[in-house]
Amino acid sequence: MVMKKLFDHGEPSYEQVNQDVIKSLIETGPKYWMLLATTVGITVVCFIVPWMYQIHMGVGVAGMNRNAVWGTYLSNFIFWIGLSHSGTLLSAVLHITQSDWRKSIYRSAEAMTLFSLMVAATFVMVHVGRLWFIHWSFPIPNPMGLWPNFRSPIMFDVMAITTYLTASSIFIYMGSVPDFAAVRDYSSGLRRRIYTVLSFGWRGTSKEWHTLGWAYTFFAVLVIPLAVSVHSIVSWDFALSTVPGLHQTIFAPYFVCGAIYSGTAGIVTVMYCLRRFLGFERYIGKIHVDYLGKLLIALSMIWTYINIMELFTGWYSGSSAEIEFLKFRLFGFYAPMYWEMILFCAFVPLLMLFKSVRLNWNRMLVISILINIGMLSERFIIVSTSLPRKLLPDSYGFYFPSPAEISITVGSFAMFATLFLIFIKVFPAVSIYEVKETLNPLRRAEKT
Amino acid sequence: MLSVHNRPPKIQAIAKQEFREGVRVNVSVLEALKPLRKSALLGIIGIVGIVVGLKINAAYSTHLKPVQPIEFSHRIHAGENQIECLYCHSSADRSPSAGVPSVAKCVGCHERIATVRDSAEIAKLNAYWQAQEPIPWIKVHDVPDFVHFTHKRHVLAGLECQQCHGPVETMDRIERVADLTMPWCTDCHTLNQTDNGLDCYTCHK
Amino acid sequence: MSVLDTIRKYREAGYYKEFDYHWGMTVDLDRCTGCEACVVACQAENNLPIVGESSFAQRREIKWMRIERYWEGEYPNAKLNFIPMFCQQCDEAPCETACPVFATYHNQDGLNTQIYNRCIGTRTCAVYCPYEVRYFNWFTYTWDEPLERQLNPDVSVREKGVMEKCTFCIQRIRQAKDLAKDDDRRKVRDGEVTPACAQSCPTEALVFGDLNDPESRVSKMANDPRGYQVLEEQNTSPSVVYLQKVHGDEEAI
Amino acid sequence: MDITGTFQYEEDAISAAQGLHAAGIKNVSLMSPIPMHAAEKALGLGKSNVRKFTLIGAILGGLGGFSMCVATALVFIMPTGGRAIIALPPYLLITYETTILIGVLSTLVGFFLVAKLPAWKNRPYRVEANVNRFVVAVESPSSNEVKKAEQIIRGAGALGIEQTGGTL
Repeated sequence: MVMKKLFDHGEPSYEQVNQDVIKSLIETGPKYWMLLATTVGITVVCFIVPWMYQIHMGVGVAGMNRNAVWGTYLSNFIFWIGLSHSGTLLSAVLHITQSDWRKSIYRSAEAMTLFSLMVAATFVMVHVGRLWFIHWSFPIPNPMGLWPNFRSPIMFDVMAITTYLTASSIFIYMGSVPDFAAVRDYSSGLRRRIYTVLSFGWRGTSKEWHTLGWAYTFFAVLVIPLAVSVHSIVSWDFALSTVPGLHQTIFAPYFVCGAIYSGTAGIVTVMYCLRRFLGFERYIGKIHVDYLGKLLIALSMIWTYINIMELFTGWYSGSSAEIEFLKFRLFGFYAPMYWEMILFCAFVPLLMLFKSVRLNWNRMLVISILINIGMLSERFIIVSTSLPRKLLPDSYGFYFPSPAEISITVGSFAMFATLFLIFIKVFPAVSIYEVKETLNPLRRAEKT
Repeated sequence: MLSVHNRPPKIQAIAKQEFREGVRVNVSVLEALKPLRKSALLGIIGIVGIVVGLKINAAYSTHLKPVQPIEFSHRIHAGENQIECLYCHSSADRSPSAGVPSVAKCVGCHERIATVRDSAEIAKLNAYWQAQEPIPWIKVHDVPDFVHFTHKRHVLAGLECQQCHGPVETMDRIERVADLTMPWCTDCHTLNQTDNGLDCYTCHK
Repeated sequence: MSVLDTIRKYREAGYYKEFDYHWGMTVDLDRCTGCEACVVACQAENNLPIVGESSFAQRREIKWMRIERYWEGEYPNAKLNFIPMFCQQCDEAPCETACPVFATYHNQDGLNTQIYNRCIGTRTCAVYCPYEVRYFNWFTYTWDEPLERQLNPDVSVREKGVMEKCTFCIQRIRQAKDLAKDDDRRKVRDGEVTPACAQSCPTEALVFGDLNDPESRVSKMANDPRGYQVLEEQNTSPSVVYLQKVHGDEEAI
Repeated sequence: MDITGTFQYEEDAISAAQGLHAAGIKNVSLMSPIPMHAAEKALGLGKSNVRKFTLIGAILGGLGGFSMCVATALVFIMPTGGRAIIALPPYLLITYETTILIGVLSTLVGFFLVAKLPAWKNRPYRVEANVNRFVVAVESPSSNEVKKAEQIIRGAGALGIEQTGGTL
């Protein structure tokens, strides 16, 4: 197999990998703290405060009404769940297929999975009317002796997201254990104690490596079908209803594809930040942006195809309700948003066909952000153009997000940023041992 | 260029001191947790304390056995004097609520019973009678507002009052013996194969 | 074996046919004048909150029963049709499958129940309902000073975050069954129970009763050739039958 | 007392570990900064027992998930939307998720048990092993094994040998 060059600026030494990665972890400047304080501040002001107000007053604080009982909270929930899918793709699928280029970026991709899932789970809590009874939807012993309804699509969601959250946190943690040991060896005092506990006293014996390798492969094998099932299940929340525009068999692949699409774009954004602000230029280079770009083009084409098919099915059905809904989506109030989504998700990614775009980090950053703006709108459009055009014309309505919803949406991004900023100071953001695996092996035969 | 770390590289120093000289690193997790021993112990003591405290609180709580405005004794009335439950709680077989007797009903008897007419508790009763005010009894068996419970159906079905209210005729002060939770209701409905007994709308409203 | 039998009994959509009742209603659209007396009666009977002007303008009204208006034709020859819309108590209700906590399910009387205090407010049922007759409590609504005294003690007052909907006045059905039991009757007689809307309808457009009983007034009405069900193609098999309006005589009049 | 030897090259470390095994010395561990597939082969580490944990966990999870659904449906029989009380399609979805959930959790338990982690007691270790050196360690050898072990390690081309006392 012809290997592309993994490192743009020459191969680092083993020692240098340790130092570069751990440096990003333990050397914290004032700008980091300022950034963290800002994101925490935005989270509190834009997310926590409106949420508390909403819990106090009722969900009426949001802009939803009788015709559109689902709104931005749910569309954001799907968006964040979607964003979580690429991490699994990079870490699990590419682990099984033994791609070397994934090794320097998969840790942050996994972190993205974990944190966007956390944000998504928070959105479920923001969405429900009576947060204080949300434990009734968990299969746990309770004083009523009544367990949840496992025939409900919402319960599939509860089970899938809990499983995904558990599995992906174990997945990222297990992969980091050897690196926690490396941080332990490079630190002293309290930090050494903490990392001794976090690394379980990892020494890197052959037995440990062997067991980790096997366990990691099993995690990967278990997580891949899980990830596919999670977003399929999320799509069935919609597809099992009878609402025109939601009641579609194509929804599961549509959502899974869209999820991986927006997630991969999200990874490009995160990679850009890691390169620029943590100094990982040496480890994240041309090959990554090139491959991710190609992946994005492929995904964008699948996405476009499914999107066209979705409209076609509605139109071909000839059902007056479907056609009314299509008119509203394509030419109604939210039409500009719809066409913006088509522009950003179907046409802008085609620019990446040019090598000059694909290999330029700045251009890729812009494209990846545009794709995610498009995907955010896609989720919003799915909810807000379908529900107000249901089956009875008398109940045609309209939905526009309230200030509280917009603020909580903004706050969710700050929450994600906060979690990620904490992550880069706790976890080695680039996997130390997997990067070393791609370097020249320490063998006599190849050295001399 | 904005960089989150602009301090001199600490990592070099660490590498020189601790890595180069091959300093032994402790890999034992217990060892690393040692400084936490005191706080862990305190935490365990705290949790145990809270649990024990809650138990003690529950044991001595008057929530299930409130002090009533008048020390009315069911033991004397229903036990020793064998007054029928339905004599005072007269609407139990006719209406959803069993009914609390009016002050007039109490006074009606106590006017004529010479032995107890002068006791302190009867004086309280008389005070309410004089003031023409109802006695503010504290409800012991209180089901939530969303529950539709009717005494009538249960009494007519042949249930003894004691089955839910406990041995009232032995209690000086009324105490709640059943926990009034949903399984408490549904278990009985299942056991007795009641008509639509497990339909939510039988009890919920 | 008995467990399997029990399960089998509940398998079919119309399983309650072996039970005592299958409550249903017919709506004679030819008789409906759109006076909305039923809406007001429902409001009074079931402790429906008064949401206030601004909430109403935001389409957050809570009316378990509404009169839908549909115009037919262009201006000089326009015809106005009223369709009273309330919970259709579907046998195969899409909303029931949606609830994660069993707050809504199908009971033996063929009623689509909503247990308010079990609801956690995911609002999925309202999305799944094709008739859009489920109403959400966006806030905790209160009643002004004297109004709270008219609240019905047999119906609970719902707090914020709870879904609610028409129950066919379950409290009246419960009371009728109670009285029937007092008389040592197994079944409620036809006409002994009437929901608030049917009771208040001045033209008797709404008829309520037991569809299991072929002799009941509602069964006879439901077999009328004019009968149809709203959104039949959704296969929800509603318990409400609408009787078509008869057009054609307007010019003669 | 433990003996640790540091090596620059993978082959040397592996041959040292093999030599120690051949000499019948127990408690030998070979530490490396990256997983060494050659060493795993040389030390005879075949298929890991972790897979058994995964399989058993997944099967138990699947069975448990399905029986949880069935039991829940039977405790209170609540028909919804005309669906069967024991409705296979939705229950199989739940089964799918619990299979994975319990499978992952038991793999985690399997990892800890097979790799003998967390290390509650201290074990011989050198920080170089996590950077760019290979370390062969003999944990508390008996007094007559010490010499032999040192000889084998040195013979394999160790950069340095260290004796460290006690278990601390």
